[in-house]
Amino acid sequence: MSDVVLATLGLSRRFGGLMAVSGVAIELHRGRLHAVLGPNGAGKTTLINLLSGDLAATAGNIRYRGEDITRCSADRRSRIGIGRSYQKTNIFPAFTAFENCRLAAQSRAPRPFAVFTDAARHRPVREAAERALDAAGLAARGGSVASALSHGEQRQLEIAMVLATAPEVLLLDEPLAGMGAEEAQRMVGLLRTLAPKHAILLVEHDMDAVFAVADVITVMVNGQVLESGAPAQIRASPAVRRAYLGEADE
Amino acid sequence: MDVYSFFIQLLNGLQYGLLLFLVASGLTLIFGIMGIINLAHGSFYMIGAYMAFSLSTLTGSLFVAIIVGIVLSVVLGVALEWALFSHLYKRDHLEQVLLTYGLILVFEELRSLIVGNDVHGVAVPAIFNWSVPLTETLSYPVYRLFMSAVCVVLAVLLYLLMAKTRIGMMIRAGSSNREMVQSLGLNINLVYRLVFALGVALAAFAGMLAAPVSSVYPGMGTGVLIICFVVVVIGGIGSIWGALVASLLIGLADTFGKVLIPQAAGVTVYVLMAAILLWRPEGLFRRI
Amino acid sequence: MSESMLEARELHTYYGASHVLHGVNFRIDRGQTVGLMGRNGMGKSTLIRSMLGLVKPRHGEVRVCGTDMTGAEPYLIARQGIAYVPEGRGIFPNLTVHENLVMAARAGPDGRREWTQERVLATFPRLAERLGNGGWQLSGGEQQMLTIGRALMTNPDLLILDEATEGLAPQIAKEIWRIVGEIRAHGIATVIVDKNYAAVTAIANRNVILVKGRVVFDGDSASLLAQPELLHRHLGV
Amino acid sequence: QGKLKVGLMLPYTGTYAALGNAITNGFKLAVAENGGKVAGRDIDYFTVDDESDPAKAPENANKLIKRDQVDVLVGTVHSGVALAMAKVARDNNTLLIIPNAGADDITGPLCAANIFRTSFSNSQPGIAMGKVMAEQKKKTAVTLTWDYAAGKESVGGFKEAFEAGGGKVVKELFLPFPQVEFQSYLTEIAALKPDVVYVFFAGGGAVKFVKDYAAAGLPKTIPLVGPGFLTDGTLEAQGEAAQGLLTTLHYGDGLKNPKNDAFRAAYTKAYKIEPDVYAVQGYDAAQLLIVGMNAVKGDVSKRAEMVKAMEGAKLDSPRGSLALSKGHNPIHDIYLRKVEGKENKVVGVAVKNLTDPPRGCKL
Amino acid sequence: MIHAPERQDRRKAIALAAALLLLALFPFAGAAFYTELVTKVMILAIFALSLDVLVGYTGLVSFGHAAYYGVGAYALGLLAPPYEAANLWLTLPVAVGAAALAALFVGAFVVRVKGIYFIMVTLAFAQMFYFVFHDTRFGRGSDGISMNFKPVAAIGGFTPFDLANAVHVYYFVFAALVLVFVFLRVLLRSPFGRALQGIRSNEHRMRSLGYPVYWYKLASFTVAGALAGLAGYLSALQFGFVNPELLSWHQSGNVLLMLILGGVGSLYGAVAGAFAFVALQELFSSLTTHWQLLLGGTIILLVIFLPGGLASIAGRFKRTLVGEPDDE
Ligand SMILES: Nc1ncnc2c1ncn2[C@@H]1O[C@H](COP(=O)(O)OP(=O)(O)OP(=O)(O)O)[C@@H](O)[C@H]1O
Ligand SMILES: Nc1ncnc2c1ncn2[C@@H]1O[C@H](COP(=O)(O)OP(=O)(O)OP(=O)(O)O)[C@@H](O)[C@H]1O
Ligand SMILES: [Mg+2]
Ligand SMILES: [Mg+2]
Repeated sequence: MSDVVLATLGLSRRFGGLMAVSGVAIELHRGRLHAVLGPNGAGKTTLINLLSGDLAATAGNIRYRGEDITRCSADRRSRIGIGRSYQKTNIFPAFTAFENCRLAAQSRAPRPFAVFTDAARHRPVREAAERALDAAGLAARGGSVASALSHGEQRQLEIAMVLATAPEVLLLDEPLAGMGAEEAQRMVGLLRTLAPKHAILLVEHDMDAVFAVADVITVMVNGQVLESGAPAQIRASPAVRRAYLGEADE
Repeated sequence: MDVYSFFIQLLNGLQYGLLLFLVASGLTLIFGIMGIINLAHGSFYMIGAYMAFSLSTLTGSLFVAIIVGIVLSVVLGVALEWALFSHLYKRDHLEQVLLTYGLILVFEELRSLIVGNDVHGVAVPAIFNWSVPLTETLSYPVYRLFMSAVCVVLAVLLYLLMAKTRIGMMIRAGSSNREMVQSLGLNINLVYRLVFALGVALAAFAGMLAAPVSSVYPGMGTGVLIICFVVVVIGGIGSIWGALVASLLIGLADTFGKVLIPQAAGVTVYVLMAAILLWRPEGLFRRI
Repeated sequence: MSESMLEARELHTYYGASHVLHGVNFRIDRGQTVGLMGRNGMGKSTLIRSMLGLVKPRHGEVRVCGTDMTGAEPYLIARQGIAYVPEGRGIFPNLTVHENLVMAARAGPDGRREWTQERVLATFPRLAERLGNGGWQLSGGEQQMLTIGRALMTNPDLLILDEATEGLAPQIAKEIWRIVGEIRAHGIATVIVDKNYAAVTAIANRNVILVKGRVVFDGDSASLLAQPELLHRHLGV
Repeated sequence: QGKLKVGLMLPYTGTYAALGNAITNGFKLAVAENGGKVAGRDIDYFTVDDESDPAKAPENANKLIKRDQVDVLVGTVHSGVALAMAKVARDNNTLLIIPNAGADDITGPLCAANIFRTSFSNSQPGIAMGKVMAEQKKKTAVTLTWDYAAGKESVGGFKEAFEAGGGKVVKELFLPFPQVEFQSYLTEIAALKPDVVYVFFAGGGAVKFVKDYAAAGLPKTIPLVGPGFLTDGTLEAQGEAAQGLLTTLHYGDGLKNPKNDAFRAAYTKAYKIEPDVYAVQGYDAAQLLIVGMNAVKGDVSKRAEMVKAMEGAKLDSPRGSLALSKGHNPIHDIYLRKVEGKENKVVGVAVKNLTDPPRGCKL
Repeated sequence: MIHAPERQDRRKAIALAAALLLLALFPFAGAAFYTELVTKVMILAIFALSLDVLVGYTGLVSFGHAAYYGVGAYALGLLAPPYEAANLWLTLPVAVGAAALAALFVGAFVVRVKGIYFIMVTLAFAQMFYFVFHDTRFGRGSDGISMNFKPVAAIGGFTPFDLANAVHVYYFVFAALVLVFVFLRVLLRSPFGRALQGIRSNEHRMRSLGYPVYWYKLASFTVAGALAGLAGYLSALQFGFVNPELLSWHQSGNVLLMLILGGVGSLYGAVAGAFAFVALQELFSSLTTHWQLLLGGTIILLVIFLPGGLASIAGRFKRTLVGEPDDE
């Protein structure tokens, strides 16, 4: 299939005696939003860390557009188009929200090592940053220092920064966590508009949101894939209900 | 080198290493566990040594001097923490470096104002004032062996304190999130004050214990500080065991370096350090 | 008449130059469950932190169990029997799970020891499996469980949950709501900040809505649910 | 003629502060004995604390020469600082009198018409001790010192004289300055079993070495000797361990001559403490200056005449007689001293009128 | 309100021009000693600027920066032939290059670690260099090297200025300071400079945004080392003497002190800090021989009560006069 952007095979990560991720095979397609569900500690974040290069795999491989990137560094992966957000907010606390995004966008500028130009003058970078802020609903707070944003606003900024790097693959680790109901809705809308042109991997515990946007759902338990399929199939699966959604769920 | 000298040199190295450990353990306690960089640690060592001198002249007994000295250094530690260091927990390392750098200057000058710049000796307590003959020419002072034993005992106690007691947990928790410790209803300020005082007391104790063999002289604190830095760097910050292993390594490297490659004796420990960092950038052990 | 556990009177809090709380009055009585709601950045966490002494309010008064404790050290306030689960988790990454729990263990103000390590581990079996692991090695949800478990270990009279279900799987989130119900039965008060307003209103006696640092609603769940336009206007649902 | 500007560049803080003070006291005592004036001119002192830091030396010397425009510069203790001072003094052609620093080079290759020394050169005590040990029929020796110029020069002097007298230095040990962890060297010395050990240490290092040496039980079989600095000002701290040590220096306790008796009485009266060798050196620095000034009647611009008078000076020093060599270095008796109680008792003259060979001096 | 920053900018520009003019005319005041003193201060300012790149902009608190200063100085000391003058245009690039190389070597180790550990490792490596010069034959030992001749600035047969002349040295150093300042100013505003500041704030996120953090930090460490080497070279040139104390940790401590005096993370601050530091030193040492006590006490008070350095005084003053600005 030509639209597979990122694919893993037998991907595993061991922490001492614990297989946090074990033998996971997953495919991300352009234009498809792929949600990963699972109980706490199932290995979802670890999976994202493996894909983004924050952690090295102990076994298995990762292919990005046909190229093996299993041994690539995190920064290289980001440069070739794999962007991620963090479950635990990870921003530049001392900078303004805008500068956070500007730095993110700058990493895509043609010459990030450029030494003799004024960074603030670079139009395309500035515009990319503004677009990202706007998309995440933070346009009004661009001038605020990030550490002075409330928890929920910081979560929004977290997403804005990924957007600013204009990645092809988006790995989103609980983007809705900490956001209020309205912001969450807005984010769902954003995901919908992004989905057609990107390959998105979404880890989220907000079931309403997941079932509203996901094209494919994979459920992980104890590091392994329990089941994978269309939302309807997952919702109906007894194994998934038992392991994750809870017996009494609607 | 014949086997005999080899073993004596080995003993020299271990004994020197253990003394280093005594100073470095207090350093790693304050640095790694409380998260404060304290350059004045060497000054506490120096203060300890001068206390051993003044108090033992006054009281006539090193042991009495040590007991009084420990009390005084705890008081000093509490006072310093209250007046200065308690302002530093939220600041960045740069300011900690500078404040403690300022303290070094102050302590060094005060020392010169109060006790002058003379070199002093401290008598070895009578019960330890003898030597075990090793060869027909060389004998080994028993006091040095006693010092080593004290160091080993302290190492074990410190480890137990940090790793096994609730106080130890609180200290470590405080270095990562003071606010949260407070929210749990624990008085972290008090704990930190005491731990800081403990660190000061450890350094001063090392100074007092070492005073009879090292004698007491201006600038003795900085020399010790630097080598203890290397100990902590090699051992990994915040690790008591790391400090112990690194101290012994340095003691041995220094001793054998002087004998085997005298031309580069000053740099052997640094070469050792670079080699270890190349292999393990964060030191041999990290944290307890 | 019910006795006040924690109370804020006319609280004004600033962060540097920015004025975040504008004269907030807030009160929670012994045994009550109160939901605190509002959009992102409205001052919910600031209110909580001001009451707990973690931020110093510039004007106003904080009363704990009836005594004025404005500006008191946070640990003194906590010792009155208040446990806090902060937003964004506040575990000690350099301590193991076991140590995180043990160091918090404390009898309640009345000498109660209902929550022990065994009970916490029984409630969150996932933690039992990770007991010897360092805090930094836990998954997000596991950290959240640990924070809640640790708060319970202090056997509080008042539990403050700031976004405590963030990152928890639906099953576990449900477990949290069950625990809140259960401890309420034992007379323990709770303040809940959570984006799942349905779950909050279902369990809370009272709800308070904050908008830009001002209280715009304070009443019971029934009257809140009876005013959907309020919910829509202030919470966006 | 206005006041004579004298720049005192000496250590007033740090390890050598006591030495700096003693030198200053000695200098001022000599001036006071001369009626508080030099060749009829009052004196304006400019003092700078050199902190024994060679890195700051050029700047400090400049401060005195360029800012304060002193007529004569006096200093200092630390050899490194003195070398830097000598350089600045040469560049500016300022008269410099060195009251302590012993670096051989100052009166060797770096000697100059305007640079004088009233103390000693590092190799002098070493030469004297080497000669004494050779005379005592010691066959082998081991030397140990810090790896820096003063130590190497002292050991060099010892080796030269000892080997000239028929002995043999079997091993020269060095350790980095200012390390004081000696244990491995003691082990080494015990293994080599020489007839005598010559060491150069000062201050804290000297105290620690002497004590460690005694604690290792070595003095029983291998006597320890050294230059006077090994036991000067450190006996209090060394205590028992130092008893009986032989050292060589140009001064000592119990030295009997009328000048010394008068000097000691005056010094004790003026400063309420006993003088030491450093006070003597400071005293002689002033004496030398007075000789030069008197020869030109206080007119410092007559430099050549002044230098000539100073070169020819025969000073009546508390140490005995003091003359200057071609390189402007002292020619004086070196005494053999023995530690008795808290004193470095003079037990004899090791070498009379010792002048070290003026290597490399083109004066 | 809108115009405030512009007005501030204008005021800054005027102050800067005045300072430049003052420095440019200073030697004409004719006080030889003070000309040399200011030369020294300007050298220290270059040194402080170089460290600010690390501490203020990259967030790497190096406590061993004197090592590169010393390497630069020693490069001249070791290269200078004993009986003739060295050539400036040959030795200067070698000195800067040697310092850069030393920084590159150390940086390769140390930029992998963070926080307190970084501080300690940089110090330990600086001590290693210290002992290389202090204890080995190569470094000629603890007594240092004194150079008999100042380097000459001859290009072919033409000698544009005379480095034996203190006033010429002054202008040479002045030019170097201005060049370094402008260079850093441009550098730190460039995308590269911004990236360094990002690393200071959150290194991990920089990496996941696609920045090769290690290389950025290493580049920063090397540039800072090279500039420190330049300062060291100039100091050796001015005084004609080098010794291991140039690399001592006191030197590293002093330059950190200059930074905090002037305010970390501002190029003006670094320069002002160097002036303030020397002024304090001169002032205190003229008051008492125990001036280190005063200096130490000042440092302590400064850290506790004036965390932003001297630069923050104006702001504080304004705040106490006008009160906290309210956003309402
Ligand atoms: N440390 C701080 N410094 C400055 N301003 C802050 C700080 N923390 C929060 N603020 C500001 O105070 C306001 C209230 O923040 P608070 O964290 O109380 O909001 P919240 O209601 O808890 O929001 P959320 O639901 O996003 O957690 C926000 O506008 C935020 O930007
Ligand atoms: N560095 C580590 N060392 C040891 N164990 C780890 C480490 N990181 C994660 N783990 C463990 O691996 C398991 C999977 O963690 P992961 O963070 O991937 O879970 P998750 O699916 O994201 O859960 P959550 O929904 O709670 O965020 C957990 O049990 C966690 O404790
Ligand atoms: Mg996760
Ligand atoms: Mg909040």
